[in-house]
Amino acid sequence: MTGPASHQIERSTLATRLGLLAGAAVLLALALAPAYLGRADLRLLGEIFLYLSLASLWNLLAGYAGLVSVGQQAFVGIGGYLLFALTIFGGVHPLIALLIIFVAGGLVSMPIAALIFRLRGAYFAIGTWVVAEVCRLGFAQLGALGGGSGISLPVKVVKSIASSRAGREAASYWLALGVAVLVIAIAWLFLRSRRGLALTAIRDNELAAASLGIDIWRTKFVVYSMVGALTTLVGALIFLQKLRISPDAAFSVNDWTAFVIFIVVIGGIGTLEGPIIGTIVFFLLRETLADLGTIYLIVLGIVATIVMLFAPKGLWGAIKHFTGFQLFPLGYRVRLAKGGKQDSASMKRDAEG
Amino acid sequence: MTHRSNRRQFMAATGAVLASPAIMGFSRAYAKNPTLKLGYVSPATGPLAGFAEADSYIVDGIKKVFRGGLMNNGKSWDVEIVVRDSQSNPNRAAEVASQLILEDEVDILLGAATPDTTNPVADQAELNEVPCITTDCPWQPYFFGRGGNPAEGFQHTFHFFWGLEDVIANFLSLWNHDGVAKNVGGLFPNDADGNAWGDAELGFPKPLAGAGFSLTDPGRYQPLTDDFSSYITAFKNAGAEIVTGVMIPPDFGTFWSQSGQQGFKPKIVTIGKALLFPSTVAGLGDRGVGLSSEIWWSPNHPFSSSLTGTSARALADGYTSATGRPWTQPLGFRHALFEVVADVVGRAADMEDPAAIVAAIEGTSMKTIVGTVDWSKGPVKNVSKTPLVAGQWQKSGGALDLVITSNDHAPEIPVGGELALLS
Amino acid sequence: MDWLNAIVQGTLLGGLYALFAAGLSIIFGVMRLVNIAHGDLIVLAAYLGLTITMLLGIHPLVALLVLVPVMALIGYGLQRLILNRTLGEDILPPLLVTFGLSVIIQNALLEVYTADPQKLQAGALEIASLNIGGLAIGYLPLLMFVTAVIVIAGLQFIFYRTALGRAFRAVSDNQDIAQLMGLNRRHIFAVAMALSLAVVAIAAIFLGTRTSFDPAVGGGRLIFGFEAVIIGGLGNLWGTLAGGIILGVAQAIGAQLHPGWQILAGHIVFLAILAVRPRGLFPRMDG
Amino acid sequence: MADPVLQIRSLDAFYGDFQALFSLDLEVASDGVIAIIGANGAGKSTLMRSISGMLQNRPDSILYQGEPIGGLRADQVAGKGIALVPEGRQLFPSLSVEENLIIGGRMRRPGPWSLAAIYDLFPILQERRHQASTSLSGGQQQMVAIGRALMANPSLLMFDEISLGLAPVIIRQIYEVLPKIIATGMSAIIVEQDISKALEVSSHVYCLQEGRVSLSGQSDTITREQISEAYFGARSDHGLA
Repeated sequence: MTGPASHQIERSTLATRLGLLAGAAVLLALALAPAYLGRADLRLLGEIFLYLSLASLWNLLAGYAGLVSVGQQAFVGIGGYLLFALTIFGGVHPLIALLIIFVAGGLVSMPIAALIFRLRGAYFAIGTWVVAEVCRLGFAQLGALGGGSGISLPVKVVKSIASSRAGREAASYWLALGVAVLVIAIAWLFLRSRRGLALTAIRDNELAAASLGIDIWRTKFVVYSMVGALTTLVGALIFLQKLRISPDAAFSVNDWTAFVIFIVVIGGIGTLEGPIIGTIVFFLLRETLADLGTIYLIVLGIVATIVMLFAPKGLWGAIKHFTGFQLFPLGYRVRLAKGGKQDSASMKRDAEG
Repeated sequence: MTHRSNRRQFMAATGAVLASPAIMGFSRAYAKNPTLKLGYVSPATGPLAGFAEADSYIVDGIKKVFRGGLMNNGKSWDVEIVVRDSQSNPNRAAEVASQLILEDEVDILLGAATPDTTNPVADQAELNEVPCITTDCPWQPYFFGRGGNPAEGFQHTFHFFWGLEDVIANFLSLWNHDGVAKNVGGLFPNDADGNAWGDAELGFPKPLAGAGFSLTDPGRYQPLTDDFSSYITAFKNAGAEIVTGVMIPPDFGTFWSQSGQQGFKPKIVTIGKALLFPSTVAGLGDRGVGLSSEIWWSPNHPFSSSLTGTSARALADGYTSATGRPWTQPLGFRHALFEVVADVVGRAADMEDPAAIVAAIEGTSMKTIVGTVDWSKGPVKNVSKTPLVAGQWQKSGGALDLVITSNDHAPEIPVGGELALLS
Repeated sequence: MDWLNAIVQGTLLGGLYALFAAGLSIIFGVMRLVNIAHGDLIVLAAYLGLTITMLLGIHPLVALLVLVPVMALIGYGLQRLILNRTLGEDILPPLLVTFGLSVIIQNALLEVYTADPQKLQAGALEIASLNIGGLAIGYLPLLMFVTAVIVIAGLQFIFYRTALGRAFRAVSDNQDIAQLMGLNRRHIFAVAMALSLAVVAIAAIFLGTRTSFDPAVGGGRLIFGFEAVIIGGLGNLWGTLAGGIILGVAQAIGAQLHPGWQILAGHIVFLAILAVRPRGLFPRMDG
Repeated sequence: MADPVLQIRSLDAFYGDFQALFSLDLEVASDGVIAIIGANGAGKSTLMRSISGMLQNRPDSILYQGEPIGGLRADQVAGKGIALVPEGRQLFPSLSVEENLIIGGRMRRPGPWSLAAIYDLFPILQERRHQASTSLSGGQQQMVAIGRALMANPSLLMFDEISLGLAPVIIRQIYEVLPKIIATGMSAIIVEQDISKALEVSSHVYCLQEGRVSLSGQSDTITREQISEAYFGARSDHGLA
């Protein structure tokens, strides 16, 4: 049973490799979408990608690092406002502004982390929310950015991205697609890295992880700042589409956190695939029911509640439970050489922990 | 040449028709009559829902009127109205506006009720080059709030309502009352309306000073504040006898009961927005009687509909008998919005061309149930003003009624009584 | 004088915040439940209170006799049917489910009661005031403050002097071992939620008498409640009252400096306190 | 022989998908004392959790006074007169010493044990009764834990690893009072790592290994070799210390 020749350790199964192949094909098809999809569909897909990014980022934070934040709208809003400030007052080209915003988001998240990492569990959640409220009220005091009234992005700023409307729409679509791919790729690579492994160890057992010499604070800090930077970038893209920003819209806990939590939980928290499924379900619901007004929101609340109560690992958790399939291989499976007993369960360290 | 035909040709050519949800709109080319698609965004749910409470009554009525189609250049156009809820959320307003433009491919975008709806809707229309008409938001927060430049204006977006200068003028004539010191306390929140009303250049401060009133304005408070003691103290110290502002109902409720508790007794209280709806004022009980407000529209307005000939009184009565609810001011403006659309369709040179529709909107000059709408006479480009009066909530025979007490700036609207002081 | 007035009014406002927070404090202390729907439950109770006053033609304060038991019953049912299933090590399930509840309650209220702002009529009580050395103190805020003190004292008594309170603390300390004492934690939790919503009923009547409300105003007040609980420290109801007063006074002082800083000042004081004392000022239990 | 107070019949216990006990049989005679020994992970704590209702199983796999209780919740089991002194004492930190005792007696079952009787048995607790339970020494905390269980006036009292982490002198004191307590009329299950202590106070001993009973017999006749074998499995050649 021992000895190097009798088994090999691998991450992927055949199904996973096929899945990745299919994923690559889908990605290619999505990248070429501006060539064959209409404006409305592009716009909707763009919005879907941005929500997918927010959901994946929140999932990284809560599902992997155990940092349940209800204040991610702070970063979305800061991203949006920075975009407006840089392009309107700084005269910066929007695409360059995005790079600056990404860096700025990381920088802003660090002092916030230093403050709120002193809090645990529910205190942490409430603390993040208060920080976001402080941002909302703070930006409401900035008269130059419209104060509480809000401010519109001049059409000429939008037009500086591309001169033709089709070009703008394609650019805006690719930006959204790009950031979604970037977020998912970063999350995947990160979780496969040393720090990512440490993160999973922390989630599974903080005490044990500490005894293994993992610096918990530092690991969480890195995740929080990374997620902060990316969320800020996503926020800038969101308001590049909305064209108008006001404190209540920018720092809306419902739009940028509650719905995102719904998405992640419905899809399956703690998996990379969950947010994708959740985003699809969320938009299916929205596109079919949103005209019903209050009824739509009631249905959304009920669906999220039911999933949490009866399928706490979400839809993807249920799919994985029945099929064992995973799209993004994170776990190791031990495959024994022929004649060996097939026993992957004991050594599998899959994403579910 | 429109984006729509562009896309259609392209899709037909590539055979990607089936892949697109827009297939529903595609059938139009084959229909007997062409269809005009109107998209309408309003806050049906959420904190602003009061502004949209009459919407479904109006839209249902308008659909009946439009059933026979609208004539354009001798051709009858079917009209389809797509209503979307902004959920009182500017994010959502922008989203549904863009959906209406891109997905439903509406020909004209309409929007109403407060800057939180009109501005994101108009912004989306301007960027996507779709004709857009909005109402029910003073024009300054609409125009300057969107970064408008009076010299240039906007290309595709139009608005009709009154402006701050009208509300100021009306309030001033309301306040020119014997036995009331010309000493005003201002309550302006840090939101689009409050910042516009309190703006040093465009808002209340300058005209008030010009008319010999002194204004105590401690600053912009955050909406949904739980304590107005600092304001009350400042007003008391300044000896204010008049209070004004533009508030949401919960904030005014807090301020008004704290005023009572802390012994602040102004003689006139004239507040925008919070006192529009009868239900809000009724909720204040006896403390609601005698409060005053701007009046954009009432059943006593001597106007009638260009579409149906219905008088203001008949429109309000129809609403009350159909829903059992008292009339509200947005009622007239919702109706007028569709009056303008019908008028524009009648005059547009080419309904397939957004530029022609825009030209027709620019050329509008008509009498509606809320007064004259004429974009050539606006204070700035893209804005047309409707008449404004002011009045007071008075009790007559046990029922609260909003009585017009000042018509200095729109004499065609008759006054119904005199302003009574609160104390 | 202006400053003194600001502090007095801020303290009285703190009473309202403490009433919002007391219900949260109970369930947070007993079962670490972060109830995002708390604010919406207050608004629900205000609407029920309105319906009761309209139907029976009684004063809002008298309506409490009906409203308190009704809300307690709702609380018991809510906990046993839904929230008990979410409790465990992870704070996310209760957070999400109460988020969902918040959305459901808000929109259901909109369906039933429309968006019209409503207000409870308390007659002359609303504006009557007491004059102490030039300071006008309204009877209503005073009554609110005194009620908050009585409610907090009552809860503190229940928590630390009665068999029910022992059961609360035992379950809070260690659910498994408490079960071994014959305590059914599902029942204990439901009783805690019933108590919490009984306090919500009281808070709702004062909120609804104080100013007008509509289905959307709940969420905005929620965060002050959480802040008061956390400032005060887990398991300490007097701490919750202190937390409410600290917030109220911070807001009043902020407003005196500049109206725009009113709410901001409360949040900043909260963050400052947590930066120095991450468990709050007077914790009596471990999180 | 009188009917047994507790009968366990082919008990399978699971944590999710993981099976911790396999078809386990066990019996406690009325007024009998049994000891359960076994290595870490053998399933002793799972057995305690199963009997006390903290872990739920097939109802008829555990019969208490002839009644199936395997499917009951812990609070229901407690109501029937089964009490547990949990491993690691697990006092309620926010309750005072006396409150810890009182809450143990909240079922109000009739019997000899009351606050006064507990203070009689452990006088030091009376002195410390208003202190926070966490301020006591380990031995005193164990006294509170035992007192808390006794306050329920149980018919079956279970001790889970009561000597774990305590000084030898304290362990000796506790084992001195144990027979006195049991003599007031109850059956007992003692889970213990210290085999000689376990054999000393019990009449019957069960040894668990990997979730199964590997040995059972009279405490006074069983041999060290048998235990050693039952502890480590058949192939073991280790002796016991």
